[in-house]
Amino acid sequence: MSVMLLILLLLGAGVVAWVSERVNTTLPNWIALITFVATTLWVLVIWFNGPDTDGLYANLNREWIPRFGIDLHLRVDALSLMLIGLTTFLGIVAVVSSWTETKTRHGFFQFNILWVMAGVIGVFSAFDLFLFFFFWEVMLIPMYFLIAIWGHEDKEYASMKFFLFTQISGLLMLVAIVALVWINYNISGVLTFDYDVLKEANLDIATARLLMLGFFIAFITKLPSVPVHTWLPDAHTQAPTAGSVILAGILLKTGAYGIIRFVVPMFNEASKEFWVWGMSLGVISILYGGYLAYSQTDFKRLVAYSSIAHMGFILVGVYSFSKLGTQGAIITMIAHGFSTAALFMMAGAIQERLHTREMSKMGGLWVRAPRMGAVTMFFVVASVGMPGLGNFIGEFLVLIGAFQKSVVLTVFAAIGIVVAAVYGLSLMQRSFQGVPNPDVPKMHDFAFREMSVMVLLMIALVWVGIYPQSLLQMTAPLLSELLRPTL
Amino acid sequence: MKLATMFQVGLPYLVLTGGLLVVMIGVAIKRTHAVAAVLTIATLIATTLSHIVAFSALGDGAVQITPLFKVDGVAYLFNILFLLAALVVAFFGSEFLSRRVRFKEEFYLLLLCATLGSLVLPAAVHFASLILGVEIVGISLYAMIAYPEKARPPLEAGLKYLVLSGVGSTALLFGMAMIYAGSGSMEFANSLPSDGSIEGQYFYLIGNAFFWSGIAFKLSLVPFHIWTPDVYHGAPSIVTGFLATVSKGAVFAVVFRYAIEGNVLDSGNVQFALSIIACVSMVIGNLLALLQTNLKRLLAYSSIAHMGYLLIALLLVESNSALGYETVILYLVGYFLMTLAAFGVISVLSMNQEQELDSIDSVSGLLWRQPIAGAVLIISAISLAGIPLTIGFFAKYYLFYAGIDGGMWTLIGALVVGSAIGIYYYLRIVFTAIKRPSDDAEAMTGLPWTGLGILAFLGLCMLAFGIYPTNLIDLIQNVVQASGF
Amino acid sequence: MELSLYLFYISAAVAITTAIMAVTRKNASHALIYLVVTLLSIAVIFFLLGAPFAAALEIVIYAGAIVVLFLFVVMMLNLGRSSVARESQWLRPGMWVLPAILSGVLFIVFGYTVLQTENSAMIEGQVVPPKEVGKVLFHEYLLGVELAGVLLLAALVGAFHVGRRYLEERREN
Amino acid sequence: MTTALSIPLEHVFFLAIILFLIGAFGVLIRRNIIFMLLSLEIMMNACGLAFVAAGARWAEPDGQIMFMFILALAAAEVAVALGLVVQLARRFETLDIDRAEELNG
Amino acid sequence: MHLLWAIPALPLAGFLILFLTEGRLPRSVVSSIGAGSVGLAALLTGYVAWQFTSSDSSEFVSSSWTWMIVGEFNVSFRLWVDALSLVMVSVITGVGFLIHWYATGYMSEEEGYSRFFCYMNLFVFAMLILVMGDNLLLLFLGWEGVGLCSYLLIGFFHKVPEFGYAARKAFVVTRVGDTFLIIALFLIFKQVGSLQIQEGLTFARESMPDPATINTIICLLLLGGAVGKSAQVPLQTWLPDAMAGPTPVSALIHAATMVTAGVYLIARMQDFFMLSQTAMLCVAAVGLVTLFIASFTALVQSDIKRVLAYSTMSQIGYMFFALGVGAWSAGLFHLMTHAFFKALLFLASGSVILAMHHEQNMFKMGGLWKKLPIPFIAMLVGSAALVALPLTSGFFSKDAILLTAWKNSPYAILFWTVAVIAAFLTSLYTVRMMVLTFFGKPQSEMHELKKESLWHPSRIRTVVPFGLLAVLSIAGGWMGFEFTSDLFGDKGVHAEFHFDPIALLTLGIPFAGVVVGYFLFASDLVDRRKIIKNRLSDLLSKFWHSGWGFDWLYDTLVVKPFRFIAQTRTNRNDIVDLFFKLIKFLASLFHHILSMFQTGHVRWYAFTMVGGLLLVFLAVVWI
Repeated sequence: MSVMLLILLLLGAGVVAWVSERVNTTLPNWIALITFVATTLWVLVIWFNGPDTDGLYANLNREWIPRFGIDLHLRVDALSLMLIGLTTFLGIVAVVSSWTETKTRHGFFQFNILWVMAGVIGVFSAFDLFLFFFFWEVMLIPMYFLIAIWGHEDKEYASMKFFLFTQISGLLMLVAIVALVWINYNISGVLTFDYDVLKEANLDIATARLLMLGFFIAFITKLPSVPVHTWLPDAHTQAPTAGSVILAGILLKTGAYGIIRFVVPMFNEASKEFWVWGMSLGVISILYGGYLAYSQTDFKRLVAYSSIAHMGFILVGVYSFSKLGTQGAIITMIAHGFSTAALFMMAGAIQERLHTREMSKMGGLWVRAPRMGAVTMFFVVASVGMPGLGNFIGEFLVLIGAFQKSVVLTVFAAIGIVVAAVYGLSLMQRSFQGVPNPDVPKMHDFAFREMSVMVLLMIALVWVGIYPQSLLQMTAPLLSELLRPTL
Repeated sequence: MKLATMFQVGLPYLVLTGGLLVVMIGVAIKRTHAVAAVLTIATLIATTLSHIVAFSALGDGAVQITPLFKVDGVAYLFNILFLLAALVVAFFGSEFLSRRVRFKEEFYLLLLCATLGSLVLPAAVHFASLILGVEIVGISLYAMIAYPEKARPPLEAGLKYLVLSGVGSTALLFGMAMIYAGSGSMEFANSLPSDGSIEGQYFYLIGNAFFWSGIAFKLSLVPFHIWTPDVYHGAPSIVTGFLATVSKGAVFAVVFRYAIEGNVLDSGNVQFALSIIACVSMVIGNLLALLQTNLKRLLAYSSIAHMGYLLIALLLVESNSALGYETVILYLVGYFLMTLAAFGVISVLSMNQEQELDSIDSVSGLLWRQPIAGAVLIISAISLAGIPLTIGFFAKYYLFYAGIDGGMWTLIGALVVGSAIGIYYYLRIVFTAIKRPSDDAEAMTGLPWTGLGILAFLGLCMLAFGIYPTNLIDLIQNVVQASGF
Repeated sequence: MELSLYLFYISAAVAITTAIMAVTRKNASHALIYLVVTLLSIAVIFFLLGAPFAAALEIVIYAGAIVVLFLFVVMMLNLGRSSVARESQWLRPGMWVLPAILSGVLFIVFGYTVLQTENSAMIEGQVVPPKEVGKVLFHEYLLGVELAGVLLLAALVGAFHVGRRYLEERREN
Repeated sequence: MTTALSIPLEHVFFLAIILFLIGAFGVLIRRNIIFMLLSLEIMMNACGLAFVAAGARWAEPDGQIMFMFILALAAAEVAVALGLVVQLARRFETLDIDRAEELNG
Repeated sequence: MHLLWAIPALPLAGFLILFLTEGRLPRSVVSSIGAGSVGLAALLTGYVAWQFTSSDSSEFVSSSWTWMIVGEFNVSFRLWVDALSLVMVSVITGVGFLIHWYATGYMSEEEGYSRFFCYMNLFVFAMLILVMGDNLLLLFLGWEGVGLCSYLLIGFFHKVPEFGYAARKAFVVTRVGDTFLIIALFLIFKQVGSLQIQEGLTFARESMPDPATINTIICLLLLGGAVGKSAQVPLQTWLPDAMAGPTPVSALIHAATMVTAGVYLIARMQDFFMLSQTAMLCVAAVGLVTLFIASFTALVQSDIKRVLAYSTMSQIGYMFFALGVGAWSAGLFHLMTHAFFKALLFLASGSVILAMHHEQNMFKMGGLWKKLPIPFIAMLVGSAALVALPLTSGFFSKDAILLTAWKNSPYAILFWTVAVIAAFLTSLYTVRMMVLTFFGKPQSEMHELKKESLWHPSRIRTVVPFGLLAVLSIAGGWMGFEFTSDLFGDKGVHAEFHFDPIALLTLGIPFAGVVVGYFLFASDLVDRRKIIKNRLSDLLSKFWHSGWGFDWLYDTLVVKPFRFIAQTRTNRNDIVDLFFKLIKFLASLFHHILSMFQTGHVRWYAFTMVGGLLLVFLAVVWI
């Protein structure tokens, strides 16, 4: 029940924020901020209260459309809870990062942010396939609005591309879902979209392969992985800061979540056959994403491509079919959420100050804004995979898990670590180091508002980096369920 | 069957016909727009309400009234749908007429005639009633399309529709004649050749070729789609709304009946041809709409695609007629809502204009200039694209379910491709509507509140059914089952 | 027997010829006259097929009413010599080719298909008298008749509205 | 009643389709709207002929009844059509249907 | 109760304080935190070392929290110290503290004073973790951490783009090595099922499958990691460029501690290496090749710090060589002594450089011994140790290596010869450096020295580190390598010093080098111009100067192609996107084609309908 309330709270707050625009233009910001802080605290309370005997933190199961056996089935287990926590926390980041960025329609802006988050929480907690798909699509609409209304110069192209990619791949998933349900109905005579039932559906392997592909394509598009990644750089670049933060921090994770939650457990046999493709795609993403990241001259684009590379690790981890790999993928999700959100926030802050994202127009910013420099350095180093920070844990676990499966692919993936260093440091060099660009106007450094969020993110990353066990032990009981029989 | 029951069952038709006469007499006595409008709306409401009586008289099963009609719950569902659509058209039409047209009253007569024609079709089980229903709708529409006095586009559209529809009708008629010649009966149920086998029954087959060509014209399916954009474009938006919804829906209702009772789809040939038509319609319709800049034309092209989608439901009747009916009714409910809303927006915006504001640029920044209309336009576009939170999603879901149930994988492939293209242009509408309005764009003021109110209602319906369609689905399922499918 | 068969083929030939003439004439009045001949020959065929009532209606309503309506309009619009000249300009052979080919192909396909029919059906030529037609019409097809009435009503209202504009404007000018 | 004619059904339908195609041909080649409508009438007649022939094949009155409905249909259509033609002549000052091509794309 | 955990915690605390205060503390406070934390750590190390020697246990352990447990995979934040680690810890904290102390003066006039110590403390912390971690993952944490600090400190003067480039080069090149290391970790985990170092060693000793190909691969991968970090061939190219950092950094990171991490790694994983002859040979060969190449290169450098850098490379080459031939204790011994004298050399050269107004070119110095007596003496001591003059620390360690090589290596004569030649070259370039810097005529103006300025060589914070390091450089060897030989028990080999020809030769080589060097560079007996003009020597000197062309090779083979492809226009726009652009193009093309049918002409419309009729006819009837 509590998760439904959480979603409703966000939805309601969205409406309130929209309406409150008429009273005062900063009021929506405050409402959104307070809501996210409150929800984060709420999640923490749930977290510390611990799971019930079934390992669940919340569970709600009501009929929705009995005609098709569709239920309003929201369930929060450890994995969901972690991602929900990430969502609400990044909600704070998103709101703060765009505190002064929007010049118009503040209310509607916050409305969209709150609604995206509501949708995402739905995605993370839906245990009915139809409901999952419903949320999956719903969260895109406010996201689309965020990009299309408050985006930068190329927003039409970018928002359209984003929407088309995710929608079209979503259609494939819808077909797969319906086909799965129908087949299960024909076999067992029970028409239901329930995750637990469908997981046990007795599919023959050829069907399972096809259905898995439907899910898989949708999820890797969202993840994104090469070759369906091309929406991401555009969308990230054009989105307003909050949009980029949400997009990179959370929306990409829904793809990863989908693979972990649905593709692997539901089509276990087929996925296991598929491992070499999955891992290869991951490796290609790592290398190609890293490589393209280096080619970029646009700060945000670079970070965007680096996201592709990082998400590649998730694929590698999941398709290694090992506890290590899966845990690594989960940690990567969390850590990448923190580090990339921070980098996008940084990009937004720079753009707000310099009105450009082009790194050739930056250079030597450290002198003007040492705090921003230090913070950027921290997060660049994190995303480069420095041990002691969250990303490393994820990548290491992924690689060590993958190594048991395929040495060659793991070696290639490990090369990605070198590539990460190349682009990460080049980002740092081109923006913050070097000779101060004389054309750059005076820019003010981070103040309390931005810094406080950054510090939170840093603490979070360090926490994941040095005490990942706190997360690992939560998800550990789930692994056997997620990875299914043979382990 | 007792005559009393028959009258009860046929009550909606009687009420509507009576209302038509009342309105005509009213107009004849004194030409007053308000009176005509109120009478029309009252008639439509009364007809809708009369279905309650009719439903209770009907009970389960179906009532055959002369060889021409068979009334059952499904027919009533269609009827109610058409009536509500007509009601919306009447509301919008009254605004439109009062502001932009000199002679107003005949419109209501035509609207009622057309509605009557459309009510005939869902119950029709005979070629005679089929052609009569189709033509009543058609003839009324010719005049409705060309209704405004001075503008040239409506006239052009009316003539084009008339000529081409004439060709289509003749094909339809010729096809019926050949089927009749081949099978010996014009009742749907007996329209298969007497020995039951279609092999070598060339009269029957040719007849079906002509028949379905005519139907395809009425439904504007590829390759008979080509008239659609011109007529949609030229006609007053609200008439276009009626044309796009009720006339299409009614034809669909009747061919459904024909396909089920006549077992047409037992013929692999017909099924094959229809599948091809469906695929091509989905893809070509959407492609044609892709870069279209005129909203009405865009919606016209998209309607081609939507009709193509609906053929999936039609093709399903051979194996699972109940699901096919459910699909088509739910889809039509959604399609009616979103199409009426879209054309309603154009109509409402054009109220104070000489020319219809149908270019996509004219809705630029609409959400900010006229929030209600803008929001409804956005919802309707999203719904047409089949994205959740709107009824369009459930409609599309039903199609997928139906397609998978029938194992029509090619069609599903085309549906996916078509929807994919569709998302692009629907989203273009959305994007235009949420764009920051240019500085010289004037605020939209003086728009009729009734129009906006109805728009808001339609928008809310789309959302409400998009979030909680359970009752609607249950209703449809119950009625379909009760009707014995 | 023989005679009626010949009569059928002759009427058919006449119908086809005059139909072609009607379609290709430049002068509208001439074309309408050819059309009347077509209708008359079709009426003969109706009669031969055992449908005297239909034959009568064909003459009375089609030739008698509808074509006359056409003629009215032709005269009202004053399609005189100038329009004939314009028509001859429009009707260049180049325009005929594609439609002719298309129609030809359709005919060939149709003909070929129909001739495939095994044990082809015969029209035995039983006459269905008007009385029988009337019985069925006002019994089984009663509602159809009602609907035809609505159809005509719609046409009436529509034609009235569309045509009235013309009259109104004429008055204004 | 005496039997009037004994003839293969196909022959009558050949005539019907020929008339139908002549009508269609007329619609395709004529630019003058009056001729177009005239061609449509020929097509309608073809349909009527087909119905009457089909009725005769089964020796039923239904074919003739359908012919009567077609008649009503044709009348109704012509009535509205001619009204529109008059309008066309007025607005576009021509009967050339090709001039009415403002709606395209 | 030992305070093991506090040793790394102190520098960490220093780092955190400096990081969080964002440079707002006064410089005096910064210096006391920065240097003080390391100093305290050094004291603590002494205390722990005393505890260690006086206790019976051969290991000290300090557990804290669990890092991660996934299935069988289990690592913790657990510090584990044995004698080997303790030596390393002592060197790190001891030498580290002296360099920090020195740096408080050296950096006093630079911007970012606080940032400097912040990084330095972080470095010390990471380095301590590297040597104290009980599992390979913790070692890897330190390993990467020191790499990061190296990067940060090389690029400390971030306004100069070249420094930034050098920093990135250092990071990326060592990362290549790190990748080998991490793959080695994976392999070890796969073999052993654990990343605990001790478990791994036990496994290697007891249950490594025979023919141990896997083991060889593991060793080679570990070697790869070590090679990157320790700037050995073929990943040595970053070290000379790394001299862009402030001189204390070069002293601490790129001479005394970090670059020897590779040596530590191999020594730590001794049991693995012992099983594989191939791997041992590779280690020796790598060391030898580096030693050889770097010595020649050092001979022709003009930048004083680059000379020292190449010298560092070659000395680490000695250590690798030692490990490779099984002289574990000698190698470690050399690591320690090298840390003393190389730190001293760097610090002294730093003073010189500052005095010369940031001039590093030796040809522009000259005759400085009078003006800078303290650095001169310091440098002299350091040089003596470097060339291994008897009784200096370097003598003991290097001699031990050479003798072991003679006695114990598989290709004794070849190995020994090369090593001796390199030793000779070492003397040669050291003499050249001293001559060019301190003797002869002054070539340029010196920086105006102020007695008051903090970095003045005579100030106590400069003199004390000099003095202490100088003492260590000389006396550090007296305890003999018996000290380090304890570390490995009886596993290593070491040769006793006997008066035999080989030993004498080994003893004499440095002197020969010094004498030849004197004649070559200082006296007028040899016409240097003539040698320079000789085409062959010119070519050779250019070749050597460029570090044997490795930079050029990598540049051509890797860097340039990568950049070329990366920066072409099409690729910035993502080649995969072209596919989707094509789809978009096709869709709009079809749209336009289909739109052409919508002419608005009724007759054409009717035509399409009749055509459609034909098509449907065909579809229904004939298909």
